[in-house]
Amino acid sequence: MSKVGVFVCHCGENISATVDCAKVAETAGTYDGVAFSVDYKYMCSDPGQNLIKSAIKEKGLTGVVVASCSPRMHEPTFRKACAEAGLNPFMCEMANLREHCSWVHEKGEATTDKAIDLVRILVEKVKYNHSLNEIKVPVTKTALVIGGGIAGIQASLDIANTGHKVILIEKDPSIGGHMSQLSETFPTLDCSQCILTPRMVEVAQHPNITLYTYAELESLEGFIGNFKAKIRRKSKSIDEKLCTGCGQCTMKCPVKKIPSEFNEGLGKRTAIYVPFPQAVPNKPVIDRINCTYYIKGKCKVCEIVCPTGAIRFDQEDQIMEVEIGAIVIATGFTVKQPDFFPEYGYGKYADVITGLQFERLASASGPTLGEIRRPSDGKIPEKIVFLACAGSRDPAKGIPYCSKICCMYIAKHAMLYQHKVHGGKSYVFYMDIRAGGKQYEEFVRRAIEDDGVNYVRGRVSRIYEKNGKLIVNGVDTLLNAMPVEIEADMVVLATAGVANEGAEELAQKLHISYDPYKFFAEAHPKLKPVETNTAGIFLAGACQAPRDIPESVAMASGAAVKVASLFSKDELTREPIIAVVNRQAPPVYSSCVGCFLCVSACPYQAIEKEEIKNRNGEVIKSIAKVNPGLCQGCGTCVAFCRTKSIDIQGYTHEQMYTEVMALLNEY
Amino acid sequence: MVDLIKRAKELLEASAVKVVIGYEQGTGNKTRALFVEKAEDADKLIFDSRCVQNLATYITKKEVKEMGKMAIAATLPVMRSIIQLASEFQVNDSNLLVLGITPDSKLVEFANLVEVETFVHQYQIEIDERNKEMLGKMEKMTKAERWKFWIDELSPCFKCYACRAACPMCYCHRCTVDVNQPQWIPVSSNELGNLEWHIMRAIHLTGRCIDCDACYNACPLSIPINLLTKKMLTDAKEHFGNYQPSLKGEHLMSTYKPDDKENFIQ
Amino acid sequence: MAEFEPKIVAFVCNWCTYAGADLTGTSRIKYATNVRIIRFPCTGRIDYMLLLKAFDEGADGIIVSGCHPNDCHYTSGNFHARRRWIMFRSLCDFTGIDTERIKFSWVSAAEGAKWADIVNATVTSIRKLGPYTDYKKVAKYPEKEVSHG
Amino acid sequence: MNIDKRLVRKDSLEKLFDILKQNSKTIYAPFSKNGKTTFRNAESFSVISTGYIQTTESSKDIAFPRSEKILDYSKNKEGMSVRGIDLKDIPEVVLWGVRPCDAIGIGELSSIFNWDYKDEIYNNRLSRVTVFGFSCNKSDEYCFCTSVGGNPGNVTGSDILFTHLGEDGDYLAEILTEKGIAVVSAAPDLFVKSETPVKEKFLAEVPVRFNHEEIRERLDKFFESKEWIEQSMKCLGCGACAYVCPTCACFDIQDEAHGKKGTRVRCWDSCGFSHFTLHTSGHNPREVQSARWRQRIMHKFSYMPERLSVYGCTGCGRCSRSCPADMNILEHLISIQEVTV
Repeated sequence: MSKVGVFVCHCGENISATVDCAKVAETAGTYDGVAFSVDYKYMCSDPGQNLIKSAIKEKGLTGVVVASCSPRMHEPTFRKACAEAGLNPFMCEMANLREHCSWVHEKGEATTDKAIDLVRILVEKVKYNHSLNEIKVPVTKTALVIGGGIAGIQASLDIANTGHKVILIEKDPSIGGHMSQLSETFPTLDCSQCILTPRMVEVAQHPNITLYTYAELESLEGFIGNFKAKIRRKSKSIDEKLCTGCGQCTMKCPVKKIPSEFNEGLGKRTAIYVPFPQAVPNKPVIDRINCTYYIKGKCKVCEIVCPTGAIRFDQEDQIMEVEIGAIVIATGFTVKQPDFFPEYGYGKYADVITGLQFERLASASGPTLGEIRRPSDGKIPEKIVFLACAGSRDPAKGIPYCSKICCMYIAKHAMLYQHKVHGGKSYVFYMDIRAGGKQYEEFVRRAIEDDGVNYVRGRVSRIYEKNGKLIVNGVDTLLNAMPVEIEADMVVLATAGVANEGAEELAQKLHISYDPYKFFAEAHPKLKPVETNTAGIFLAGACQAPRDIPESVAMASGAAVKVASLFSKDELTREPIIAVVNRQAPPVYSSCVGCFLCVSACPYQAIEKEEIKNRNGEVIKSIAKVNPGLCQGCGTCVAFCRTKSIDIQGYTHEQMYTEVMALLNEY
Repeated sequence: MVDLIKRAKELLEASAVKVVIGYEQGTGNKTRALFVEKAEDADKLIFDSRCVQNLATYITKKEVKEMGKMAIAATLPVMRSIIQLASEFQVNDSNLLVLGITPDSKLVEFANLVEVETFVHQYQIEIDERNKEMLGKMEKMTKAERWKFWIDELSPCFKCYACRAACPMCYCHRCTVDVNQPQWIPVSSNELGNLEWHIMRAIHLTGRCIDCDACYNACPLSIPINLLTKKMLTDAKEHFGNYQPSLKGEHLMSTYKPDDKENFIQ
Repeated sequence: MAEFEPKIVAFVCNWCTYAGADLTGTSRIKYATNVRIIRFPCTGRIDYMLLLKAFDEGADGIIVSGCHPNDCHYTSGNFHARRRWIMFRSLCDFTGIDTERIKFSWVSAAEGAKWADIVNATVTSIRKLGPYTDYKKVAKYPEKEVSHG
Repeated sequence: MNIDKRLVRKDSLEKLFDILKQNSKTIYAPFSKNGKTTFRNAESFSVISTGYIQTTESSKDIAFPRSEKILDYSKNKEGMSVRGIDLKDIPEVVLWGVRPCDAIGIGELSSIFNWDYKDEIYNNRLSRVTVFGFSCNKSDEYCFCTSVGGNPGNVTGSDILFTHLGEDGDYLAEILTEKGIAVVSAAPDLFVKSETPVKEKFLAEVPVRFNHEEIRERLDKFFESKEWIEQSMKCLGCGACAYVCPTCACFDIQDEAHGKKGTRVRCWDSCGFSHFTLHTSGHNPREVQSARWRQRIMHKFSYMPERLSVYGCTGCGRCSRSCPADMNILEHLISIQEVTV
């Protein structure tokens, strides 16, 4: 006979404000097999947990139902409390009275009735719970880091420095990411490349890091500690071992007019190219879409000039399989591109540019060698306008969120402009200045007060060209929405930071979730900011939401610690919520008839064939068997099995059936 | 079927198989299964249009399997069943030899199940006109009429499970209806339990049923339960495209396509 | 007479809809009290027999909900579920079971508001349909009946 | 004993039906659907099926329903409260159109339900049934009543036995019991006292095919015979034979629980099912179909005569007609008689 304890939490007043907790506890106390029932202010507090622990010991409880918040919140807390009192943690269930009841309904009888029902469901379920033991699985102590921007670099270095192996893949020919494109960084105005390049080199030289550039994740199988990744190493069309990076090929390549990605289209590159001088690795790749040889079948100038014979026109993509134990995703973000702002004339007027393009103009390694010159005629702009929130915080554009980094980089841009163009006039149109962060507000004040940047609080409705000037029409909301018109020479849009194209596809490959904006979803917004919902996969940097450099680096280090702690043990324990095939005494052995249709239904290839043999070694019966290391506990096989021979621990047939019965009947 | 008798004798005399499963004249005007173990008994084998019982049902029976290697006189529906059973690992070339009977009553022997599959795939599974018409008629009924139709039809069902016993695909040793922890379907026969049992049966046969009508023919009360499986077959074809039993094991209901179409999920 | 309060059972997956319903709570969006959630690891785990059981035991309506296509925590559980739902729903319809009483939906962990909408819409529509007496009538042995007819 | 014989005009049957209905009797009569004939609550005379050789299902359902509630229970603070069915609620029923091989089965069934424990519910149901037997004037190759002690005009088990006197003829009514007399007194005008013809010449001819006493004796030594395997090889293991049989009485007791309330139900079961004898341990004393088939024959032709002094077979032939695999009991009994042990 079950002895169930029911613990109804008030959650301060979060639950008790709308639910009659005492009545819930009292009603639960009348059910068969409920040995103890109580309500309490804060069940998750120490005294609350002690209440549970002492009841387990004193009443000899065989099952516990905590009626409080979502199990997604506190299930581990209460399971741990049960375990500490000697009860198997899987004998603890939670009824979600807060998120699913008290917070979503008004105070009243119906709400309390619902709470009673929710408790009863779990009381009846827990009677069918079984003690379960955690599953131990080995850990492959190699991490895969996807993305070689600052977040990926930092994560790789941190993990590698704890003594574990790292495989870093980057889809572009060089690591460095967006940070390598930046001129100076806020709020210190130190040169971005000066602080980044040493890290890039360190990655390339680190004995624990294997770097694959021009490589992308093809597919992923397995689970925490035991992933198998297929990596596509895109053909670079060169033999990297032979290439010395001398640069002959890039100098002689006849195709010279390809817009440079690194320079955001403001500069040109060749078809065989190194993205930027400090690239790591500093070896070229052939851009097959633009290369004459691949288009017309002849040219091969690079092959002719290459002193080491490193060009390989027939090189194919390679798929390699690696075994890894954890993954850090650091794929970064992108900025909203053309035709998103028809009213601002981006793409139509050469001198309306994005913030990232301005970075290139301001960068000493950029197309203008650091001089601020407008793209159309190379003149130095005398009047420049910066538009904050170009796309961001604009629900009509589908981006209601704040891109977070723009306020700061606009202040930086304006400041850099003022430093470089003496006598120039700069204007910033903004909605609010969001400068939360160490020395950030001071930085913005400096731009306004020391460098004389004109901040106009208001939005710009339209930009058009007139007599070689860009007419910026806006309002100043601090002056009673007075119309403002500025004849500018150049306009910089602080375009919204958005998720990469293909982020969704990558998330699906990785089996992780993503938010409505396709940024990858963290497991918990506050307490698990670098974890994903898939164990063993972590997030770093702007793939999760727009982030600035210090945040990305902090996240990367955080993710690295998560990986390192995972790798600190040889085995890790997993929740035993997995499928099992029933076994019975001979001559039945199992009700499984061995049709193996479950094999094709399983998303994890976790079902195998087991042959039951007699003493002479003859096969009596073939039945399905679940590999506990591979099974993730989705239960797809369970609902599919015709003979109900597979069951899933924690969500068994009897448990789910009982929940339905308990919900609709009196007990 | 002189050819069949001759071949059965040869196989038994050569000990190539231990038993030949075919039809014999039964009582009334019925035909029935015959298990020939001795060559001299092969003369009892017959084949004509009355031979519609799906003999594939027997090849998963413990008692029959234990006789040794089987040869089976298999009409098209029987061959389809065999392919489906093979894809579910219930029979294989080592324990079964198929003596096919073509739709125009010719004997054709297959070296292996792959050949049987190729043969079977020449023909589409088509629902007969009478039942097609019935399905059309039912589609035009209101929901309430359909509910009444099925409660009326199924309430006489006394759960003798002849439908299950006659179906070659119902080879499970423990059917869900026999599971009592929990009791998914009431043991007793009542209107609702009967409906649930037949719904469950139809679901379990979706993508596996080859429309042989064995269930309907077996029902002592002639309840048109085959309409349920016919409906599933029709709808499955409509939603997921034509399918045939296949040794490749691409099972309709244990696989999916990311672009499966529906119009009811919000 | 008091308004008919339908009993509605929701079968939801742990990762999307359950979390979505959590978000509804966190966002303090109010909705009708008629729905009780039963948590499953994945929509792939949801057994159609349980849906029939729910009607059997007196539910007036059912909500089945999980992750959007491609968003399944287990990659493909919802795809499997979808295929089963297509066939199950068509069979229900064929046998005259009121499919209007089974609402299938995709609600992600980010769609707290959608969850509230689904619940409210279902409650409203089931209220209009009234109690599911057709099913209940045949669900149990009639009180007085002692002979089979 | 002198049987009261009356004549019922061919058009009086409908009047009799109506009078019984007016006296608020429930009438179960043969009803045809999907080409099969079963007993159903007949609302009007016109729905009653005629011309059937035998109904698909036997009429045992009237006293031994395929599923019946035995009691309701509910758990409460004090423990358990149980409410049995109220036997007074059992309706008075007329069972119309029963063939003699079915009527005789009622006695065989009753002997099982009164063997040691007197089954109150069964007996109460039966006591409220008036059996209108109808002699057979047609038979088919599945019939063998005469081989098991019956005949097409056998009066045993009927309260009134009607015999149709020729295609368009009147009916001979043999008033056999108190219940029969009660029917006559309810409609005395319809039962005409007159010279009655010999019914035998209107009855179907059913040849005797085997000697049931001999079968019984042979079965004593037949238990280990290979014949069982031979016979049962084509058996599919369904329960059709048992469920249409007038004398099969196996049942299962099930508690259908709904929270703290529940219903205890008695429902038919069949020895043909592989799970019938399956133990919890996994052991099955009747592991193969031949053992289950043997049980069916032994029970009817050996165990029942031994323990209850009645045979468990009335020769109605239903099981053979209904068998999806053409397991013909007559054929098998004959071969048991003929085969050398």
